[in-house]
Amino acid sequence: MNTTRRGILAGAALLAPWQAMGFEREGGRKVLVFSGNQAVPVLDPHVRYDWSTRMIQQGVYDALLKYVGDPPRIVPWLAERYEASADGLTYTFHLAANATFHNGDAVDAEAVRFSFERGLKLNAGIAWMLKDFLKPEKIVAVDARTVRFTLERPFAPFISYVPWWYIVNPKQVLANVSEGDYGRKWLTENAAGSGPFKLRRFDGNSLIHMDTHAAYWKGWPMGEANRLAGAIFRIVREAAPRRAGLQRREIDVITNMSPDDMEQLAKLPGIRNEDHAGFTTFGIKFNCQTGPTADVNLRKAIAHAMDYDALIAIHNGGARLMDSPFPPGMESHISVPGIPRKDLDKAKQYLARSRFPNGDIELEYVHVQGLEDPRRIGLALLDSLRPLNIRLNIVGQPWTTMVARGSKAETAPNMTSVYVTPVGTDPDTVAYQYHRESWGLYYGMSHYENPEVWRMIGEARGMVDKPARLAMYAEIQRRIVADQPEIFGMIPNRTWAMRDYVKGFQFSPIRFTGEVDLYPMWIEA
Amino acid sequence: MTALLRASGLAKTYALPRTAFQPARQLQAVAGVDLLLEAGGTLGLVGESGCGKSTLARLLLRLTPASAGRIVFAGQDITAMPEATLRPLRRRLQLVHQNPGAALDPRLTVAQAVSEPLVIQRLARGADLRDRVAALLAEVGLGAEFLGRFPHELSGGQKQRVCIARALAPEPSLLVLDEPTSALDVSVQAQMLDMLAELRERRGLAYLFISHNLAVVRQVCAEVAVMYLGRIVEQGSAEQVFGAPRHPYTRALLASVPRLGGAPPATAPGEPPNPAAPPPGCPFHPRCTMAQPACREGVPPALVNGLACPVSGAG
Amino acid sequence: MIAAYVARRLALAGVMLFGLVCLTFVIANVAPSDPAALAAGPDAGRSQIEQARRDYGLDKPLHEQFLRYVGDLAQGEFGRSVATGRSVGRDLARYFPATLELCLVAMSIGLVVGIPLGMLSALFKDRWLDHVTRIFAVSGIALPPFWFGLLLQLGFATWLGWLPTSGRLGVATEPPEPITGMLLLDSLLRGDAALFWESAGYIILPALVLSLPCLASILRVNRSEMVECLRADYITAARAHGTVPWRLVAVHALKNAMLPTLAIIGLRWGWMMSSTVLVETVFDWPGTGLYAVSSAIAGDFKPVMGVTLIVGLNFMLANLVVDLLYGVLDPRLRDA
Amino acid sequence: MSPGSDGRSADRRGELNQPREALLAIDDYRLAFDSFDGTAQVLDGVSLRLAAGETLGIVGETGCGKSVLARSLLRLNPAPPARVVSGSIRFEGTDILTLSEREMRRLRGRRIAMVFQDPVSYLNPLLAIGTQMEDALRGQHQAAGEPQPSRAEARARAAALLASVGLAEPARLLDSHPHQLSGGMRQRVLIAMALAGNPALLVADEPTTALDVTVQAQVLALIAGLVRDRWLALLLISHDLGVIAASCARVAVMYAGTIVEEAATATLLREPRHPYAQGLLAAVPDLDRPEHRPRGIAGSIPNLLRPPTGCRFHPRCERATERCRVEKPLLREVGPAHNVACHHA
Amino acid sequence: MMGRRTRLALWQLRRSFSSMLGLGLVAGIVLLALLGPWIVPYPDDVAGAVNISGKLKPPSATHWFGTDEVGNDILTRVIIGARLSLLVGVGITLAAACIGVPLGILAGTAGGVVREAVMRVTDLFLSVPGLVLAIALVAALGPGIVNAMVALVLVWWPGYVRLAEAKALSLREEPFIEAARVAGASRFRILWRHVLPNSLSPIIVKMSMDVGQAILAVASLGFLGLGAKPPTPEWGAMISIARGYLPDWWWYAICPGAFIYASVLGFNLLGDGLRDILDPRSNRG
Repeated sequence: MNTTRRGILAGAALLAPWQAMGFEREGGRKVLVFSGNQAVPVLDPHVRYDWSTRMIQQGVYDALLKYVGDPPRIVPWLAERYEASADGLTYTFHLAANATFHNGDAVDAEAVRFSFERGLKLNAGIAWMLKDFLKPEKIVAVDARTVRFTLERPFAPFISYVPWWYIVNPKQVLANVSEGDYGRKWLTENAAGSGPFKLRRFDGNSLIHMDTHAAYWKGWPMGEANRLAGAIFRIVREAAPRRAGLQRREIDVITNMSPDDMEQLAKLPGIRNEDHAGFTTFGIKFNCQTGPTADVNLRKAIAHAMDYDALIAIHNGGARLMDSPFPPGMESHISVPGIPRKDLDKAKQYLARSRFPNGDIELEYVHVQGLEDPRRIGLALLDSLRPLNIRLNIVGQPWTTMVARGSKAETAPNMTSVYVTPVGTDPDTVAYQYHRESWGLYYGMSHYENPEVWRMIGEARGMVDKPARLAMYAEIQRRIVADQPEIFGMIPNRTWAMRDYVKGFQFSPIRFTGEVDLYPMWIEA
Repeated sequence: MTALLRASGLAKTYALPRTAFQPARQLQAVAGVDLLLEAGGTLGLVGESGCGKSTLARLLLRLTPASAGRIVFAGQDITAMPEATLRPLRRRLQLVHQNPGAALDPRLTVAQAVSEPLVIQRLARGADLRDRVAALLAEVGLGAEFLGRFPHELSGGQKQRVCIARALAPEPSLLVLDEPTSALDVSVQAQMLDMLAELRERRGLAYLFISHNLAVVRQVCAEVAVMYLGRIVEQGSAEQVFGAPRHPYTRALLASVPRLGGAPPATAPGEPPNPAAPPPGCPFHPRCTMAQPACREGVPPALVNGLACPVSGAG
Repeated sequence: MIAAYVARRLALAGVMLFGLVCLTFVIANVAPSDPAALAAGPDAGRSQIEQARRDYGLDKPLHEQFLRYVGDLAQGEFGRSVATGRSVGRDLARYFPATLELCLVAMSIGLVVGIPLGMLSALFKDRWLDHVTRIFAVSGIALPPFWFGLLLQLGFATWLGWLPTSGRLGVATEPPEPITGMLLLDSLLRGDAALFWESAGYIILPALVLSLPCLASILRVNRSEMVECLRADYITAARAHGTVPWRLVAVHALKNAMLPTLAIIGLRWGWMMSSTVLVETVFDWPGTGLYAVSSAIAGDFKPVMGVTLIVGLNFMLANLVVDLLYGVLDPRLRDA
Repeated sequence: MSPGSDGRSADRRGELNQPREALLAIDDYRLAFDSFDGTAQVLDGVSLRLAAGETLGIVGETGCGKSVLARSLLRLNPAPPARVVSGSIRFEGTDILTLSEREMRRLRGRRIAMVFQDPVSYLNPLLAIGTQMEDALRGQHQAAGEPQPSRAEARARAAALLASVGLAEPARLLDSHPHQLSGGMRQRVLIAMALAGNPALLVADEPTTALDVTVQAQVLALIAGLVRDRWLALLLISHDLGVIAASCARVAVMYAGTIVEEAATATLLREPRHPYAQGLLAAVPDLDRPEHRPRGIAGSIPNLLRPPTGCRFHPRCERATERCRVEKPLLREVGPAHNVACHHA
Repeated sequence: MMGRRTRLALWQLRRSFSSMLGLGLVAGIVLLALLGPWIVPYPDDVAGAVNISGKLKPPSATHWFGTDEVGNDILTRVIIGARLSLLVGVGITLAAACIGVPLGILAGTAGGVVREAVMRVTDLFLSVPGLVLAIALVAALGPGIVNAMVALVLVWWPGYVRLAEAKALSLREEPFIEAARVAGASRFRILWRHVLPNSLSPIIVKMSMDVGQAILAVASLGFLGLGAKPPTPEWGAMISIARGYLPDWWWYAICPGAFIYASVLGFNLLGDGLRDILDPRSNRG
């Protein structure tokens, strides 16, 4: 039975309990309440990831390495250290001696091997990261604390993906296999990890309650005295109640608030906003193969007509314009000179050179249904295109429909607005979106065609020589911008609002939109 | 005289709707009725409510299909005749309803209502149609000012006159009058009876006159059939049936009618049974003072020489 | 007799449900969408998408998918959501009690307020009480529930702070392990008064918004039926015989007026289940309505089909119950 | 303005008074119904006397106001649209038009009872016969300020009442619902309910119209027996002269809201004086004399929104003169206890 | 000279406060819809002019109901929204009636297999949670006002089948229909000349109420993000967006909602009044 608030509730029926209460307590320790809008339907770390899911996964599981900080760094975690062979094919990880799963089992090499094997064989969620380069049988538990991975061919981004491969306890998983599902069913709502938090209650659609693991092998950075009792992730779909909860101190941290909300929250006492540039890019992908936008001049005309200031204004200033296909902060990012900015004259010049010198066409702009910012950006684009005599048909569609349409150049919309968050810090993560192999996937909806760029992308991902690789990526960025397969939009800031007694918040742009690392957080009061 | 309408073994069984609380049941509304009506003849059908006389009328008019039996009208078997073939015959077989208020479409004017049969049967059009409608109205005693009126602007008697005019329009040879005066006041009823008599004389119509009012039937009809629980129990000339009733039911019926200045009516015991659950044997036996043990079982007695009562007939 | 009737009605409901299955299946498959892409996740490559397609049986021809779906349904399985990979049946088991609780409370409000108000309105026909009540009744049907809900949130939660904005329980309260899944009932079963009051506080606003159209319908029908019944001959007769006025109204007339009211209650029950879609969205109520909307918007149709079936079944059962209640109320239906 | 307005009719009232103390005395009762189309003068100066134990029939055609008059005695006409224009209805000496609803309830059922036309619609279809009877019985006691009998007592009395109207197995009947009863039984139940409070006056509004002729005879016999045994005053409303002839010693003929003739039944049947009464009698077909051709009355009943001036019958009357058009004839005695409202009678 | 019926109808309408209120509201909405483009203060804001700097302004003399999230005048968009709502409401109702009424009359008069088939399909659609089905359909077809209308018509027509069937069934028993049969009228003639005209009153009453309900339903879909595409001004969609700006910018949600309420209320009250006049015995929730 939980907690202080209920006691008060019993006394005052309706009026009292929603007044200011202060944070949750459990015994002498505090419980951090975090609230966002997105559910956690499947906790299985090898099946699914998105910001909310991964936040919980990061809480209950550990990986060999971990991303921290801004700019993101990869630090040792379950693995104390690793070595890569000079040919870039073999990676050897040495595990920490004291790491244990929540049930006391040691985190050994076999657990690591099993987890990678499971991730690859399930072929879902994270599998795409390594699937083409790593075969399950090439993962070897050399001894209890050493694991060796042998890649099929050199793959530079390998290390940048390892932090997302969480290690599960094979004993627990195998004990809960049903119908040869690799424990998939069981892990949907249960955890078998070694992370700083233990799962206490999982109701992926409303509430996830985790307890801190007092005996966490890595210890607690805020010191045992300040360690939380646990953390609660509350799913509150609407912004208003999230905000109200924060104001009433029922919730300690909220995310997924509109820029306007954030502006209002900033004015309130006792509340602090965290506002950081992330890696998520917003772009409007042109269909480069079919329809009017197959004409590069039209694409350039549109890109020069776009009101980029509006992108920033919509976010109340909480965004940066992209100056390259790569987000700033990513290795090898350069600021590409001549990336389009609003310039109506130029736009008209390009238009004049296109197949539609007088405009008079209607283009379709598709965004994911229910997303507010892309809709508003669509409106801004619609307004921007009016001088070119181009009409815009703004359509919100379900993800499934949008992806289905984008899978073929014939059906892909003229323009599709897409947010892309790179999963790793390696430039290949972004560059590969422009490769032929990405055609038809949501980030490849532009069906961008440039064999030379494809060749360079393919070559760069296997390069071991770092400076050469960086130069290659600089060139790739320049060439992509020149082809204008999309309107390079902006990078919205990631925002959280929290009570000012919340301490230990660490931002890392590599994490997803609302995702935070709960491990270092605590409450000071 | 020739038989205009002949029905033999006519029967109608309704299936009562099944509900949550009841099994499906059947209701025998008309059972084995034989009828004969000659051209220009008048047959009265009397009986209490629920005895099946209105159902019988609907059967004869082919407004509802018969469950058994045959109907021959003007020499043609119409029992199962397709509606399209029947249509031309319909003009010779018309109906006047009990409730004139409901028998007129509230949205049609008098002229429209009266002209409908003529239009349908393609008997008249244009000016001819107008003339004939006016003439028909005149025949039932309504002036041309009624042509444009709607039913709700008419009195009960006027509505019934319109209904009669409408029924006369296709120049029928048989008029089925289903309680034509029961919704009318007695002073209006008298006018209506007068008019019906006059029309019959002038047009040589045959009447099947259905009524629960014995005095009215006696006024109008030469032949009378008495119905009880779906069967004809007595049939004969009006003089014979009213003057020397033979069936115990007919007697009870006649004795029950209150007379002006006479003694209070005599009472027969009991009430007509539920047609869905008729008693075995003679349907009248539970109320009959003459009932013998034999009356209480077996099939209902058949109509022999216009009488369906072996006991009373024998005695 | 009743058992046979119920059995027949249930069989009919079965046929209707099959029709519903066909209908929803057609709707779910008219769109040019690719559920496998959703199932595989945003960053998945082709191989993962194909894997997901096989996992979910989406690679099979449509008629085979349909047969499989029907077969699953026969075993009580509603398939899996492509967005979450979870069993729709289990999701429904979790969400439906919340919706049912909301609807039951809303219906109770509708009955408790609607019937007496309808009676009063009929008694004071064409007086100010009647006019106010009638405008109120029409408003109940005319108020957009999503808007009215927002207004109530604004007024009672944000400005006055008397009631919580949304959700089913406070963020700090851990929902108890479900017994029936209906919090009010569960808390009573457990004897947990604090939980009861808390969940009551959360259910008030959504139930109120949901109940309004239903309340209004009940009120309107009850009013006009009462007006008719109070005019009926048997009321005149009972008055002439000296029956006490309150019994005349509250028993003699009301019992007759309840028959059509019952019919509208049955209809409104079905309608209410449908409009939970809006109310649950506004109040973030974790029930089938919200589940259906969020799934539909994501292009995830198995949950939508599941909700449609459950709600349709519920509606059919409600109609059956209404028909049986008719029999209880009306002796004419019981025997000949 | 009709010349037969209040002042003069008041003068005449004295002549009308019967020597016997009247149980019911209606004087110049006028009732109007207000509607969109205007005001209908439904009852236009009705005056009647009824002594205890006396039987009076009121005969008239559709819309003549006879049912409205019957309901007035229990104040059952819904108001609005009904509106009393003038006159009084004195029952046992008190003018019931001045009583409060509460006082009126004391009369209903206990002193004045009513039997209605269509026994189907006048019984509540959803309530058991017993419940309806008990409610009536208890209600009567409550209105009188007496302690209410218990349900069981009320039930016992209800059973006795049912038995008294010739219904077998009263206990079982109490548990049945109206639809399980035949038409005749229903009417008997309604009569039993009317008798529940031991009334002095029984108002029967077309009590047999909805019944078959064989059942009608039974019900008429029952009413006649009750009137005799309980010394009830009976006001029987019917359109059927035959029914009235079988039940009532005296008869009043109504036409368009007025009483045009009043006499002993035998007298009226033998020598009706008012042209309308004569017409009515001539219109009735006689079962025993088929050679007698019924004659109708020309024209139709007047629209009471715009009633004819003077004598309301004058547009249909063969004997009408200019005087009939202008002056409303008042009831005057033309023989012993025989009153006629006609200038020419 | 008007007939008595017409005068009676007008009298009844005038006498009833609520009917007059309904008439007034409907007239107001229709007027706004007709005159919209000429009377709105900021006609440019209808087609999606973006003025981010002027966004989310509170009500003022220049913007009576404030501005929205891209700086458009809310009042302007709400007034123009009346056209769409009215058009859609009337369109859905007409389409549903055009499908439902003939089917219902057919089912009511035909009987037998035809009736069974029509009524079973109708029952099927009636037992479907209407809004859920519409949402599924729009989600499948893609949002847009036409798809929303198609979806709503699909869930709306069965109501008319039910009504028309019930009416036709009761009319079938009417003596005047029998009289037409006796006259030899064909089935079609009976349907067209007698059944249909006599069924119209309750249908008209239902339609007048349904216009309001259809407006509400479209707004509901709009609210769920399944209605008109931006920048088309649609009330439900506006509230949906406005919801994201509660509670600080609360006026944004008030105005479109009030208009939905007013128009639905108007059509319902008018329908109520019409029912009292045309179809006094009927009774619908």
